[in-house]
Amino acid sequence: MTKLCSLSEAVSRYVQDGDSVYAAGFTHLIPFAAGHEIIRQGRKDLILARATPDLIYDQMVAAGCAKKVIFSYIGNPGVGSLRIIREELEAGRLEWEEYSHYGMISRLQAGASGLPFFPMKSTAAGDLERSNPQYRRVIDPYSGEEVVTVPALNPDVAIVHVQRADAAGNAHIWGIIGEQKEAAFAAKHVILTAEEIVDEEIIRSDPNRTLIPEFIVDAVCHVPYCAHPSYTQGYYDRDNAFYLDWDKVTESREAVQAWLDEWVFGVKDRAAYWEKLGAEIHDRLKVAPLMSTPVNYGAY
Amino acid sequence: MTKLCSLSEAVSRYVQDGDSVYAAGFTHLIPFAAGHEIIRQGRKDLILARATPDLIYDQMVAAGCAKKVIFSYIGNPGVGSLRIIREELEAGRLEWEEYSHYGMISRLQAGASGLPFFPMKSTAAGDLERSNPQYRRVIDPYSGEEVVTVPALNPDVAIVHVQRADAAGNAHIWGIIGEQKEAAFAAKHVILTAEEIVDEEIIRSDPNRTLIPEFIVDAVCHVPYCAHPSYTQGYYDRDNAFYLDWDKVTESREAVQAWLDEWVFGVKDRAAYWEKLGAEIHDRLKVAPLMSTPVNYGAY
Amino acid sequence: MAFTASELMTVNAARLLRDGDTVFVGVGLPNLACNLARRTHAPGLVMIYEAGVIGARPARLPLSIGDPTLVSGANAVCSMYDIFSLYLQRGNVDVGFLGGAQIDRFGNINATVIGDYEHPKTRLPGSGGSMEIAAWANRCYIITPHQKRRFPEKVDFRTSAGFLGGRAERESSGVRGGGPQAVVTNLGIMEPDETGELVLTALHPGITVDQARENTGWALRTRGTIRITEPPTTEELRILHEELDPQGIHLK
Amino acid sequence: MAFTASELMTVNAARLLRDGDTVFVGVGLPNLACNLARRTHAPGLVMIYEAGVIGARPARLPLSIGDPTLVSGANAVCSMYDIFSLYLQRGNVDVGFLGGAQIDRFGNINATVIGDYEHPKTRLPGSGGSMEIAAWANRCYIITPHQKRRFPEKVDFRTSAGFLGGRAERESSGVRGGGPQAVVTNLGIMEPDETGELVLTALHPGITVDQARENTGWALRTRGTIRITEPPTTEELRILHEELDPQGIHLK
Repeated sequence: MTKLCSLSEAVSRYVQDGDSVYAAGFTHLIPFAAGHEIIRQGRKDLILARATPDLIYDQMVAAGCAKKVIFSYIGNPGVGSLRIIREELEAGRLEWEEYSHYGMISRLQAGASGLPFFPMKSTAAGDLERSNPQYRRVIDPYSGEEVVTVPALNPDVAIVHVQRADAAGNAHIWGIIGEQKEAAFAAKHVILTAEEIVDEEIIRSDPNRTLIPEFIVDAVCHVPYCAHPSYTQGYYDRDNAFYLDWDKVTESREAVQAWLDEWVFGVKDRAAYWEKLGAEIHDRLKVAPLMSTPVNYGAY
Repeated sequence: MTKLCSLSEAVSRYVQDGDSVYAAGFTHLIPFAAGHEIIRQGRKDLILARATPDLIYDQMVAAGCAKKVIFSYIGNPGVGSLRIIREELEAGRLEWEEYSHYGMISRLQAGASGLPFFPMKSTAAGDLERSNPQYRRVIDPYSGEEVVTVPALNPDVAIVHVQRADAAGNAHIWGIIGEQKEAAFAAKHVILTAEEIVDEEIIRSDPNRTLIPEFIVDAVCHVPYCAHPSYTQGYYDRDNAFYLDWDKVTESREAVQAWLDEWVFGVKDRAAYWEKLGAEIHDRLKVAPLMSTPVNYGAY
Repeated sequence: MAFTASELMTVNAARLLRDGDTVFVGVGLPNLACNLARRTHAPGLVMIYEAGVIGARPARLPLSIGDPTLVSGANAVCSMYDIFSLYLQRGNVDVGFLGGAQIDRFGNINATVIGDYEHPKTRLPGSGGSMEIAAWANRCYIITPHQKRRFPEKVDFRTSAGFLGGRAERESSGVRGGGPQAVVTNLGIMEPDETGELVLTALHPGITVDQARENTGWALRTRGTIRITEPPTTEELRILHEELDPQGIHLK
Repeated sequence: MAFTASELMTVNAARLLRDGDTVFVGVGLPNLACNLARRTHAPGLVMIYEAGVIGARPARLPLSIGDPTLVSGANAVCSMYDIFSLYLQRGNVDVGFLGGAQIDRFGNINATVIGDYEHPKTRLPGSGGSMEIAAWANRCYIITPHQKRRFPEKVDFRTSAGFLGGRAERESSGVRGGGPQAVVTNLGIMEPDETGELVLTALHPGITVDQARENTGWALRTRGTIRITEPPTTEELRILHEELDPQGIHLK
């Protein structure tokens, strides 16, 4: 059954004010186009969860979409700070809940598994555990020692960008796979964006590559270049210059607003955004092919 | 660094009397050749753990290698009973420890993760939990409800058969992947057997396909047809006639001993065993190719 | 027109499936039933196998739960840990099929031992995945021949939860699934009543209530008017014999 | 011959790695140090990135921890859950590199806030993976410039465990890793003594003990004879500048 629709429809249908949202992807496949669409549709009071908020949540916070962030690392990867989120946190204008990467990912893993919590070995550091009451402890019933726990995270909606999917939502992902699968299984609704919509025979030719199966997916959106300025392995490179530029843009709120006006509100969708980036950037982000060696599944 | 050696050397070096052994593979990639080599080398008092003991453990128990089995389903898949293990259990000559599939796999997952236990939701069935004191309970610190726990399983040695590996032990697996990765990470030592030893460039052309990385592997053995009478996806079919035959062979202990004499002690290694099976069986188990569609990683 | 026990059970099990159901499939009759449903009224059925295969499209009759034909052409393959946690425990499975050596009055299943657990008279294969399927699938169906020894008042060992000591006990246990919804036998269909007790609700053509009672280990009650099942249609039989089990491996 | 701070730190960090080590690598100087070690005395170094990349063979200088060049040609890629559980928590990581805004006398690290947690003066990025790396890697190394504000007596927030209040406290906590083994700065190297306190054990050529003391927030003690580090060799500098960071992005 096809679930193809525009990203605008998908956001309109599955992202409501006040929802908890997990836009997945650890540095790779970050669904920027979906974040921009959420900004364009003016969503408010969202709870934005991501291990690494990255620029996507900095932009959404700047646009006033969020009341809270849940994270484990709020940096601009390879550059420095996320100035907007940092300023909002320092000013007490944004709620937050903080974990380590492993704590954050364990929350998703519990949510995806249908478990109420996940255990982790103690790290002895202590201060974050004391600062966040969601960190708790249980006694290992075998050794009698304490393990640390985090509660399941079950976002209202997960947004997952993938390289290729069929119209029903079976999705192939490769390269860094971060927490894509866990976020999709943990969430109540899943919006899938894909660089390519392919025939189901392509997907079925390599079922071990399918990390997300159709029946947990609500909407499938064909959104080439969705991940810019992050990247899609094999499709285009990370736009590092953009990450450096954002650091400058966010030195002033006026510049941020101007940027949003031009690049989010000023374009109707990702295709227009990509077009607007222009040939020079397109060229700079191109990557030469490097193909995997196929495997034989056998015609049983 | 190459870890290539013969299966005979690998078993001699890494499987000792009294060891706990996990020969991995859920119906697929079962390392029969390694089981036979363990029989040939006369190992005793092994603790044999597997979700589904399958014929491999029935044969090892028949040969007197085991003092205990740990399992979640002791059937001959698609056929019926595993007569040898069943008789030994009924006669009280074999120790055992029993779980459900999920309990068994959760034990491995805990062992692989370095955690002392893993939680599962209650299934309410109760009797197995009461019969096996390794099942315990902890209170979910969020809801106050009980969850069931099983302790980590960390076998002394895991034996994992794969389609292709490089000489250092980086391994590609596809088709049913069962608990191969978890068994390898949980174990203290890992013996890898492979249908093909390939150049590392083949492995590196598709890193997402690598379920087992070299640095947890102790020995890499080139053993084509290692999995017969189970199968290797894309390489040969399951020998269903063998599974049906074993049911008949095991009607008498004399027939079992004769089988072991002929097919285990009577051949020096898997190459000789495969040769002895003969052209008719080779032909029957052949499979036509069905290749995966390659993916583009990009030459970054 | 007479039907074999396996034909009757398979066709009636297939009819219990709904289009769009996600089914945890076993080999044998449940596999035939699912493939029959997919070829008739439920083209959108998603078939999941405990070996970790999702959306299988087997080109031949799978002979074991891990048959390679299930993998080639499937939508997805995942690890056993994932299939039990992300799919089953998470609540992504609508229907599970179960069998067992004994099924009792409240639909509890024994697949572990006949006799005492420590010193069994007969050692059976054990739970495999059935403990979790019985607990966490939204609906469970049991397919089994109707014999007195298979339907005792109380199972020797409770491998998988039906309604435990009654529906209220299952509900208070907090397990997510709805428990057994029907037991399809060669004589008819039993369904749980409001207390969770299995009562006779349908008979296959030509079978009597007494025959069902004689083959049940507890005082089998009936509910309302006993429905007579529709006989297998020519088309259903054709699909079973020509497309699904041409060698007659499961349909004897 | 004078060396820049980043050259000194990178070369001295590289020399702490042993052939065959499995290293959890960060971007920036640790990445340069690992690649330098692999091209000199430690060809068997296995580089793991928290993004889930194992045995990376980057063709260019990775600009972020998730750079696609880390993936193409790597030995394996796995999920974040797997990298933290199967690799780090399981004890498969020999070496972790750490940094932070503050490192205290017992090697505890603050990467979370300056000031009060609820009302921070400066909000820093937070733990990321460093809480687990500091706890579970067999050996940890810290690379950071030597400045008084970076080396307070006690960190404002203990993001990652060094020796806590002293070596005995870390040992009794039961965490598996050995804790910080060395802090490499632009002035020299500090190592923990038997109590877990960081003491000065080496100075780079031309640096004095007093310079190190002036730039440390506690009364920095020395241990035995202070070793003078070997200056970066021509070959080390050549590899760094020609092969690893030709554009001078990290080596300023």
